[in-house]
Amino acid sequence: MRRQPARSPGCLDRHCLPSPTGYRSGRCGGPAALLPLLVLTIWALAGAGLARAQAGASDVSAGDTPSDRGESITVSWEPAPGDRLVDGTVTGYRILRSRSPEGPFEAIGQASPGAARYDDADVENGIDYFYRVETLSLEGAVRSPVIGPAVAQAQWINTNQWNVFVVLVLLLGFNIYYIESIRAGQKPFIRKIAGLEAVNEAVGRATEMGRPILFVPGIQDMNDIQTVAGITILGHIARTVAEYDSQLVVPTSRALVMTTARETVREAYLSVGRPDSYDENNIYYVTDEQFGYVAGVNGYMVRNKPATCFYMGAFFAESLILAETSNSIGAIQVAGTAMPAQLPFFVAACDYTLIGEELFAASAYLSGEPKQLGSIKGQDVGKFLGMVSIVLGVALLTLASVVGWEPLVQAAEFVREFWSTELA
Amino acid sequence: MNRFHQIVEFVNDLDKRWVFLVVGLAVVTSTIFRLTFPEIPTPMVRSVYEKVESLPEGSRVILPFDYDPASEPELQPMANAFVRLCAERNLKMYFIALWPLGQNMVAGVIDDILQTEYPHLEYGRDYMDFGYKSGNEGVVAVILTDIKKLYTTDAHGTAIDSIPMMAGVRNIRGFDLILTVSAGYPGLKEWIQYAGTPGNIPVAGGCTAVQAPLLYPYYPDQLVGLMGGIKAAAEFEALVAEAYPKFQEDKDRFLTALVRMGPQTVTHLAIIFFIVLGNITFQILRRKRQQEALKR
Amino acid sequence: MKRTIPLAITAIVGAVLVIAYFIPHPPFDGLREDFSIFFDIMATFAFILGGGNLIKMHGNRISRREEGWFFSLVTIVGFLLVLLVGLTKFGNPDGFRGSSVTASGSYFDHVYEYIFRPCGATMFALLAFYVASASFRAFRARNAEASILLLVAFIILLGRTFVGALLTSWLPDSLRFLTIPYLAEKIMVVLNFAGNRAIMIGIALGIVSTSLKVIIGIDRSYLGSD
Amino acid sequence: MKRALWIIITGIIVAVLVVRTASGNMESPFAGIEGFGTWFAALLTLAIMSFLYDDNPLYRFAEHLFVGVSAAYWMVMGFWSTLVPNLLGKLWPSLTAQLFMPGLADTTHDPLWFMYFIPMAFGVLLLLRLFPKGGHLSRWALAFILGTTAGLRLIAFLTADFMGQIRSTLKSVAGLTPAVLPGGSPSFSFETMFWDLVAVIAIMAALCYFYFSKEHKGSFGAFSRIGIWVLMITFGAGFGYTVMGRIALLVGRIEFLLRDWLAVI
Repeated sequence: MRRQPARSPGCLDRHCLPSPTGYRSGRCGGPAALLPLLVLTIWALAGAGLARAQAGASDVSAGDTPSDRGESITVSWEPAPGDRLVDGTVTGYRILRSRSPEGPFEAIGQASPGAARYDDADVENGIDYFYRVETLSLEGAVRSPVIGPAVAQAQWINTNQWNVFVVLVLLLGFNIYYIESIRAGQKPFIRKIAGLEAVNEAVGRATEMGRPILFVPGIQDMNDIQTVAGITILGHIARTVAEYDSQLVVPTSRALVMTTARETVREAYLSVGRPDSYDENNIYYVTDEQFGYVAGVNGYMVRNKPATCFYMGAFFAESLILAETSNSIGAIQVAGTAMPAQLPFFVAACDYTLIGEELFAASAYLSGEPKQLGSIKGQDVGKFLGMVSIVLGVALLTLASVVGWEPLVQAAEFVREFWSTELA
Repeated sequence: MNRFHQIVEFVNDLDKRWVFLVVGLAVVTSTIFRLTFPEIPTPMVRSVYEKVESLPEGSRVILPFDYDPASEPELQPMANAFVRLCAERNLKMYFIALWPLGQNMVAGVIDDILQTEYPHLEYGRDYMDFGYKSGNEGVVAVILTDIKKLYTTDAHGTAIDSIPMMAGVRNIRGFDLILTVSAGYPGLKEWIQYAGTPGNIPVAGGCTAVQAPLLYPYYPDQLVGLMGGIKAAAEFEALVAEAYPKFQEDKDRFLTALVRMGPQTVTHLAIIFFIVLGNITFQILRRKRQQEALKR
Repeated sequence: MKRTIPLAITAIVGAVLVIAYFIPHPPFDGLREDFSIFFDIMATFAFILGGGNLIKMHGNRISRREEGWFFSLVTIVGFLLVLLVGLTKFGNPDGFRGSSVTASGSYFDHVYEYIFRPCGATMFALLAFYVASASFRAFRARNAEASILLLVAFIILLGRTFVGALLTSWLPDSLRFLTIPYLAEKIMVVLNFAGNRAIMIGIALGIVSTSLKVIIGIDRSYLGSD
Repeated sequence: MKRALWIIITGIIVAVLVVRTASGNMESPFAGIEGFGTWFAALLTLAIMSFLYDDNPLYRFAEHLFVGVSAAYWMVMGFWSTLVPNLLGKLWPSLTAQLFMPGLADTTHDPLWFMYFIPMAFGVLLLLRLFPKGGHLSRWALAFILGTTAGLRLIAFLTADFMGQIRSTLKSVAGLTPAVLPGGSPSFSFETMFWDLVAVIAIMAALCYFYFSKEHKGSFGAFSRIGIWVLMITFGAGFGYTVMGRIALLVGRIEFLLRDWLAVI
């Protein structure tokens, strides 16, 4: 897919084109009410012939692009009468700019037919600029009067993102509320998660067999939250292992993960009072290369035959290579990842799989700290919010598309806009 | 425990290495022998083919090539097949590109296919290239009414008026088919919206496998047929090869998509075979276990 | 005390980066990008820890003459040679300062072309074998869920070959919705999409909650003990 | 017996290779770096594939070589593509240009260049764990990293995945395709409506499966059961669909062996 040059991403592509398949957006300055108007205009002009289409863009204005770091001025206009879907004559709009109202004006960019706005991102803050919009059509070019001065400046608050802020505050609020309520002594109900129960069982089995336990924390670095969740689960497994006094081996694909895993496992051994059993050589770095890492871990598996393999973190194509190799040595396998593309392979090849969100729930559950359970409850409230929005939004949109009653259409459009996050 | 159940038991827990061996042999042999299979065209592919076949000799077809080298592996086979079929049918081909690099793709098929394989076809009489013009769907909307307002020359700078096959052509309204190869925006969708439907011109074409689902809703009302990715290209090649047997002689040249599907198909069938096998043995053993449990 | 400072660092950095999303004014506007780069830089520092550990581990095996010590020698020699060739841009066509380390024709490029790439690509290609063995083993109708998994995978696999179309091509057009190509398409486009969407929404919520726990200092197992 | 068989097979393969090379049908391993490289790459390819049978010294060699080489490879890349341009180049641009990158045109400081002392300081702290007493200081570096990760990912997933995915789900399920031309009337399709509705229900059911703090019993339990089925369909489809790409990778390797090395196709 190609992004069109000289258009503000997101906004124009999605909303401001008089697209036959979408409504016009309220946010980009073209209220939904304009669509019928546009249709009327086209009807009216259809009979008038091409002579009338000579007129160019009207109502041209220019001003600072809101909610940005400055260095951008937005030029907007009403599309020319000849700018329409069928038998259109307009081929585009050329934007001209000058530092003085007298000119000289130089062309700085072009917008497609159907566009009603152009963001000039090649300006400095605090300087006066003047603009003209030249409508290019098959009948020739028409220039608008000079508009200006316009000045770009930086803002402190991005008001375009108010909806993200609302959702953020809601989610964080619920999370903190439930964490605090557990701290105050409430006990939440958490349903059974199959993969979770298997963790202790799998550790026990390895101990009985006297064979090592392999923990693979994924192949991503500490900048992936999945790795963080995986390491938290590693902490729990390490505590159990330390109690049983069996061997835990953690090969990592990133040096930082190795470092963090060592801290976590050492802490776990310490917390059950067995600091002497901890051997940092069992947590080692292999290589950053995805398939080099897999080659190394595969080699470890077939030579040392661990009884249990955990995969907790971010995985890519290596998921199935690891799972099939470890299956061939008869190991019990528990996987957990939030990589949607790899879940099918873990589900097919492993004994237990923590699916997506379950990985994070498990990390909270196994952390051993009751208050972390509050975050699971917080996640659920988020889901509830999402589900309600989906039902409400789909119902509104469906009704609106059938009935077409304007307030309904606008309400539906509002729900949809509320969940839109593309930067305008 | 009879012999039959022993065999079933063995197959049920078949060593992985047998599976590996079968997959390996499947890929190696089908790669060496360039195996191809009788692809069964899906209705959407068949209707593209039948539409082109049904056009009388000399019909005007506009071929927008809206893709670039990034999607070449997926789209080139179908672009080649389109051009070959049009050349075989003696249709007049008008190439055009809404993507800047699309005109390189057009130049590619003109060099590699039309000039090499069909030297009797003449530029300007049998085919021509408008080249690339910026403006996306704007270009489409304009040439629907008046080509010469936007194009005074072709891609090589020759005046439109001096090109024989442009004589009497004012816009693309009178064309018989829009046959696109498209990798995104602008592409097939824009040709439907801004030319096909308003101008009542049949639109058919191909796109990448990922995009195909987004375009399905236009079929069959506004879109004659749609081809998604390399598999559809293989089906199309199969149809063409059936009608024009000479294409079967040099598979590597004419049937690239079919050849690429060869190892894929064999291995898929091998995997399907193993799944079926595993389930048969699994059911037999399960029944046996149930019977034994009843006896006890 | 030993824990307070790290917890404060995490909280401040995390909170500032969240808030920076809503502030377009410099210096906050580029902060999130800057900190991504900071992470990369620190990860590069960590290479010293990783590489040091690699040498230490394999060096130990060699010095103790453990089983397979020869292979450890291969690792160390390969590691040091490539490090040397890469850091000095040994054999680069335009010398040390002239060209990129991966310039074609350089020794580093040869290492990539003749060792790194074939090994990586072959490991990746092993997946073709493993999808087959996993299908054979896992796709069995054990219970309702496994049967659905099996059935869907079967339809999709069939739909990717000519056999899928062949099997149901005799159906009249009015029963088009039963043909394998049609089913395969709807499964992919409607249900696969829907399932993945639900998974992604869940994951996003999990990540929001986990990040929050890290920022407010509840999830801190990485901090070790006092 | 088994051993003899292996020796015979290996002998035959070697003989064929020697004959083919000597007769000029395939490139000699002594024909410059390219010939040697191709042979080496081909043998590594075979060595790794031999793992499918079982672990063996050939695989072990390839594995250990790959681990060592690739670890160094990424370190070198990290040095040249991150450390030099993004740290040294920001802090001491003219010196960096002189030493490493004469191509660096702009040798002036960025306005906020001193910020880059932050990752350097924390990077050094990280290395302090190499010294017995520096362990706890290196935790400051980990704390910085965890804070960065949490701050960046929280917003990224909230907007792109949570809000973005909900936004994409919000569609009319009336089965109406808007008219192409303004003023025209929309067309209705039962099929579209049916599948749009199925999609919404499937998403809701799958989301219910992920609901943790409510017991999955009664009608809620039944609905979340449908959610499990949706997930199973998703996984089955994902698995089946990916197979093709994996085979393409193997075909790529086989073609390398047969064409670039053995030159038989």
